[in-house]
Amino acid sequence: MKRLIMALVLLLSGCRPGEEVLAGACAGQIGTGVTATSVKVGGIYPLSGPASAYAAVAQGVRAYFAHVNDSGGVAGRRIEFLVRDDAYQPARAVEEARRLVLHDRVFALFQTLGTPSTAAVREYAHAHRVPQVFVATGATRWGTDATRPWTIGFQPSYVAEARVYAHFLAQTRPEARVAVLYQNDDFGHDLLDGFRRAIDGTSVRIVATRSYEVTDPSVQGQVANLAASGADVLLDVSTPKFAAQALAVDAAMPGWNPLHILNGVAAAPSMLKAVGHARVQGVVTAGFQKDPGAPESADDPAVGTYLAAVRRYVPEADPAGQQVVYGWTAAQAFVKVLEGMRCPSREALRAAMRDLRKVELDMLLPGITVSTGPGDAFPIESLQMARFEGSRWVPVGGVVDTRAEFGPVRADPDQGG
Amino acid sequence: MSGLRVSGLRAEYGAARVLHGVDLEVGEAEIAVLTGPNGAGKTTLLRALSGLVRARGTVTLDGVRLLGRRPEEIARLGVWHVTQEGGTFAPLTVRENLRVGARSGRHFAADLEWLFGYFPVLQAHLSQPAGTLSGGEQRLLAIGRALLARPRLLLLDEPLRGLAPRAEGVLFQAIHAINRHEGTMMIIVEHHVATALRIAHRSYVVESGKIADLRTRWRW
Amino acid sequence: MFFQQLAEGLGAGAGYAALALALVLAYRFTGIVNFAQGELALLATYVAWQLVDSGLPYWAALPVTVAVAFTAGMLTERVLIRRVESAPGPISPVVATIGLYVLVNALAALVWSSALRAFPSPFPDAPAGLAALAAAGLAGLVLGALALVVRHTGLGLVMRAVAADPRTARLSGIRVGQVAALGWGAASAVGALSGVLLAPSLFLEPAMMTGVLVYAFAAAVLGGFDSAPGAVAGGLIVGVTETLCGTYLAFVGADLKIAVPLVLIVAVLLLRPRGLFGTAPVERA
Amino acid sequence: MNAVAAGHRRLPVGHEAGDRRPDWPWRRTSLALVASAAVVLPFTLPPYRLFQLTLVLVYTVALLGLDLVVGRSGRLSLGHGAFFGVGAYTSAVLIAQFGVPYPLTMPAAALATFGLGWAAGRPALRLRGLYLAMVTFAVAVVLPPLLKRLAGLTGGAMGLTVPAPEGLLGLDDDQWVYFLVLMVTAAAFAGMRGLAGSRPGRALTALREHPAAAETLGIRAATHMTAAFAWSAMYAGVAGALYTWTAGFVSPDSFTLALSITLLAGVVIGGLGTLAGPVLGAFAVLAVPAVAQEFDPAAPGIVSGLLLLLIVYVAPAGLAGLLRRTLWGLLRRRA
Repeated sequence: MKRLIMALVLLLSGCRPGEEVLAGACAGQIGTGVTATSVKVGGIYPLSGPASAYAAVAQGVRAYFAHVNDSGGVAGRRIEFLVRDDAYQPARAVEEARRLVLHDRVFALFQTLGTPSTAAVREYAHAHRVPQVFVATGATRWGTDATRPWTIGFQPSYVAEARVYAHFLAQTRPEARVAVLYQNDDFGHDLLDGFRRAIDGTSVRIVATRSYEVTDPSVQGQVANLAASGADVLLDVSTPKFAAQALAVDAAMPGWNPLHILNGVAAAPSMLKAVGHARVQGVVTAGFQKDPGAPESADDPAVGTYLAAVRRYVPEADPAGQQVVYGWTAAQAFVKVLEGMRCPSREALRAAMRDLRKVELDMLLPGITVSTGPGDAFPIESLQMARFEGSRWVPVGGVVDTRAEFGPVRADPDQGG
Repeated sequence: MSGLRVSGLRAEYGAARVLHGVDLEVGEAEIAVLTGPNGAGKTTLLRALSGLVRARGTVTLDGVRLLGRRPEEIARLGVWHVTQEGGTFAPLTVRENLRVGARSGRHFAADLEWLFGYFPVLQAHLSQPAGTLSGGEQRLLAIGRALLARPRLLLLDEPLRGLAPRAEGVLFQAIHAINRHEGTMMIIVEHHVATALRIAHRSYVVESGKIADLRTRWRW
Repeated sequence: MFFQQLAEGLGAGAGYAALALALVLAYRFTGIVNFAQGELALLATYVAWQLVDSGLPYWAALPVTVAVAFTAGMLTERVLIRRVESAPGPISPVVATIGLYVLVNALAALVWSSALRAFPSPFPDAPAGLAALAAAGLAGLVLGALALVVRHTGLGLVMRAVAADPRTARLSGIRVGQVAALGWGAASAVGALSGVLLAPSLFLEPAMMTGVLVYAFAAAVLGGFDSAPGAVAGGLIVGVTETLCGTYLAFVGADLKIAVPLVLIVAVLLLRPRGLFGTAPVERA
Repeated sequence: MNAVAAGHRRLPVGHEAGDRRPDWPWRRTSLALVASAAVVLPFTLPPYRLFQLTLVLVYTVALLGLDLVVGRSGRLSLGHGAFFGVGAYTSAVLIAQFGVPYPLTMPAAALATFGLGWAAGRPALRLRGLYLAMVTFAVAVVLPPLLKRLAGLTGGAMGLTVPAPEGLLGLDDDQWVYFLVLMVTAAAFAGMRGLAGSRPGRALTALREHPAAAETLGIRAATHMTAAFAWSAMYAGVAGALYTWTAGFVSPDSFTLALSITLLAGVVIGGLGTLAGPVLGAFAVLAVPAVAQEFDPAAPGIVSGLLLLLIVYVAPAGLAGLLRRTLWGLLRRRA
C-alpha cells in the first residue's frame, strides 16, 4: 500500500519515483546507486543457454573490480558489481535490467553481452536515462546511432576488424580473391558488410559468400562450396564451434589451402587446441589485447598483476582465455571513466565515457589506446594482425588505426531498427 | 484339482461394474460355451481370465492361481486367448505369424503339416503378409496360431464372426478333433448357439455379469 | 570435387541415418517419439571421448561405448518409459522424453563443461572424402548386422511381432516389456553410433546433437517413421541434399537449406502419409 | 498411440465428459479473489516484478491456445512457438516499420496467425497425431531463418526495437501495458470457457477419447480439429503481439523450436484440459529458470527437466490437478 500512496503523490508532482536527485554543483542530476563509500553497477551475461561459453568475460571483470577494491577502490568508493543471467534471451535481459535499475538501484549498467540482449536493454536504458557502459558486442550500431547516447560499445567494432583484414590483404595480397563464411546473424552481416565497404577501391574481390545458421549441425557443405570458388583467401566469420569445423575441413582438403582469416570472436586458444595446432599453422587473425601466455608477456608487470589477480579472485577462470582478458580490460576502462566523472551522477558518467583521451590500459597491445570524443563513439578502433605459428599467435606488422586509415565509421544505410 | 475353477469373479471398467461374482468350472478336456445377450460380460470374462482386465475373485487352472498375473505370464501357463478382433501380426508373413508363440523349432515343421490338415487355406498364403488376407482368413490364422501352440486352456471369443458358412463347419470340426486328440479345455463365446452346442460339454448363459443358467451335456 | 562432396554427404547422411533409425526403433517398440534420442547419443559420445582420453584405443572404446549405450537405453525404457506408458493421454510419454532431453543436455554441459573437444576419427590419416565414405561403410556394416538380426532370427521375429501389435504379442506369451527394453537398447546403441560417427567433423560440445536431431527427424519422417530401411534411406537423402544443396540449389541458399528436408517432410506427409517406405497403419476401431 | 494399458485411467476431462472427480469447491469466491488481486497488484508490486507478471499473463494466453490442441484435442503441436513469433513480428513490423498505432496491430496479428493456423492445420489434421507434430516441427524450425531472410521487412538478424506503449490515465508505462495484457487475458479465458462448454468443445473431447466412435456420431473430425488448431494458433499469435508490447524487442532467435518446447512443457506442467493449468504452467515456465539460476548457471536445464519428468510421473494432471486434490483433501478432512 505504501507504494500506492507514493505513486499517487508522485503522479501529481510529476518527478521520477525513487531516484536520488543531487543538489549543489551537480543539481538536478541523478545519483542513485552511488554513496560516499560505494558505487553499485550491474552486468548482464548469458551464464546459461547456448552462449554460456562467453560468460567468462564476467570473471575478468570481477577480478579487476576486486583488485581495485583491495587497493582502495575508486576515489575512496568500493565497486559493488552485480552479475545477472539472461540465458542469451532479450526478454530475460530486459527483465534483469529492470531488476538491476529499479530493485537493486544500480548506478549504471556495465556490459550486456550479445547484440539481441544489448539492443533490447538499450531501449530500456534510454527510456530511464541509465548509462549502459562498454557493451560486450562489436555491432557498429552502438557507435553510429546518436539517438541512443546512454549506450556505448567498447571493443573494436566488427567493421573496424573487417577494415584491418582489408588493409592487411591490400598490402600482402593485392589480387586476393576472397571467399567468406559467415554466421547468419548481426555479427556475420556487420563484419561482411564492413569488409565489402573496406575493400572498395582496392583490387581485392569477394568471389563467394556462404552463410550458416546457429542451429545447423555443421558447415561442411558451406566450406566445400566455398572451396569450389577457387578463392585464395577464406574470411571465416563464425563462432568457435563452427570455426573449428571450418578449420578442420580446410585442413583436410589437399586441393585447397587458402589464407585462413579467423575473426577475433573465434580465436580462442581452447578451440585451436581442439582442432590441433598442426592444422592451424599460418592462420591469421586481428587482436587488440595482450596474450598472457606469450613469451614477451612473461616479464610484463601489467600481465603479472593480471595473472596474480585472476588466480586470487577468480581461480576457476582460465587466465589465458581472451574473454577473461577482455573482461579485465573493459573493467579497467570503466574505472578510468569513473575517475573522470566530474559529479557522482549518471549524466556525468555519460559525459565521461564519451570524453576519453588516449587512455592507456594494462592488457591492451602497446600502441593501442582508448579514446572517445564528440564525433567518435568507438573507444577502440586499432588492431594488430597476428599469425599462428607453432603453438601461439605471433604479431604481424604494426598496429593499424582503422579510424585514421578509413575515416570514421558511418551508419550502414540499410541498417534496420 | 485339474481343470479350471472360477469363483466370485468381479471386474469393472473404471466406475462401470461388469462382472458381479461369476462362478464356473471347466473340467478336464471339456468344451464350455458361453452365450447371452450383448454386454452381459462374456468378453470381459475372457479378458479377466487372460489378464487383459484387472479382476478380483479366485481363478485356478490345475490348482495354479491365474488372477493378478500379466497376460504374457498367463499365456505361458498354457492359457491362449483369441480375441474378437486382431490376433494376427499384419506386417509379418503367415508363416512368421504361425511361428510366434508356436512350440520350438524342431516340432514346428510337423505342427504345420498337422495344422494344414485342418486349415489348407493357410498353406496357400504361407509367405504372404497376414495383413493382405481376408477377414475370414485372418480369423483362421489367429485360431490356427492358437491351436499350434497346443494350449492347456483355449479361450475363443466369437470364433465364427466373419467366417463364411462353409468355413464354420471346417473350423468346428478342427476344434472338435483337437479337443478329442489333445484334451484341450476350451471356453467358446459364440452367438451361433446351435453349431457351438453340438460340440460343447457344458453351456453357461451369462446375463448382466452373472451366470444365469448351466446346462451340461448329460442333462439335456 | 563433386565426388568428395558426395562422399561427405554420405558420411554425414550415415550419421543422420543412424539417429533416424534410433528414433524409428524407439517408436516401433513403444509407440513413443523419443525426443531425447539425440541427447542420449551425445552422452554416449562423451563416454567414448572419456574412454579414449583416458588411454583406451579407439577401436576398443567403440564397442564399449555401444555396449554402455545399449544398457543405458534398456534402463531408460525400463525405468522411465515403462511407468509413463500407463499415464493417461498420448501426450505424457512424449513430454517425458522432452523432459529427459532438457535434463540430459544440462547434465552433459555440467559434467563436461561447454568447452569444444576434438573427437578422434576412425580413419585419422585418410583424406576427408575417403574417411567419410569409410564412416558410412562402418555405419552400413552395423545397420546391416542389425537388419539381419531383425529379419532372420527368432529374437528378431519376436521384436517385429511386438512392434506390429503389442497386445497380441502379450497374448502369445511374449514378455513385451523385455522386448521393448531390448528395442530401446538397440535404439540407444545405434544413436551412440551416430554420435561417434559425426563427432570428428562436428566437434564435441553440448549443443552438437541438437541440429543433428532436426535432420534425423526429417530423415525418419521421409522414411515413414515406422520403417527401418526407410529411415536409413531418408538419412542418406537428407545428408546428400544438405551437402550438395548449397552448390546446386543456389536459389535456396545456405540459410534456408534446413527448409529442404522439412519441405520434403510436408510434401511426403501430404502425398503419402505413410512416408516413402512406411506401412499403412491398419486402424481397427 | 501408446502401448496397451491394462486398466483404464480417465484423463481429467471436466464435467461435460462425465468426470466425476470433485470439482473446484469455491468457484465464485476464488474467481473474485483472483480478479481483485489482479487489479491491485500493479500498484503494490515493484515495476520489475510487474514486468515478470505481465510476461506470465502473455504466456498464459499462449498456453490457453496450446491447451486447446494438446489438452482438449489430445494432439501434439511443436509449432506454437512459431505462431507466437509470427504474432510478435506482425505487431512489431506494423509498429516499427509502418507506424501503425499499436492497438490496431492486435487484430492484425490475430488474423495472420488464424490464417496460418488454418493453412498449417488443414492438411496436417488429416494425418495421424504424430504427423501433426512433424509438420508443426517443420514450421518451428523454418521460421527463424525465414525471418532473417526477409531482412528488409523484419530487420533481419538484428531484430526490431518497438517503442513501448505510453501510459494513459495517469498510469506509467508498465502498469498500462499490464492492464492491456490483463484485459486480453481475461477475454482469452472467457473465450476458452465458452468453447469448453459449447458443442465444438465437447466434440473435441469426444474426438480425443475415441476418434472412430466420435466420427460415427457425425462429428467431422477434420473441420473441428482444423478450427481448433486455427483458434489455438490465433491465441499464440495474440500472445506474440502482447509480447512485443511488453518486451519492446523482437529477434528471430527468440522464437525458435526451444520456445515451442517451453510452451509444451508449460501446458503439461500446468495441467492439461483445465482452465487453471495455463496460468500455473506459465508461472512454472517463467519462475523455474529465474529461481534455478541462483544455485548454478547450468541449473535451469536440470531443474526444468526434472520438473517435467516429475509432473508426468507424479501428477499427470499437472499442477492444477495437484492443487485440486490437495484442496479437496483439506475440505473433506474439515467437513
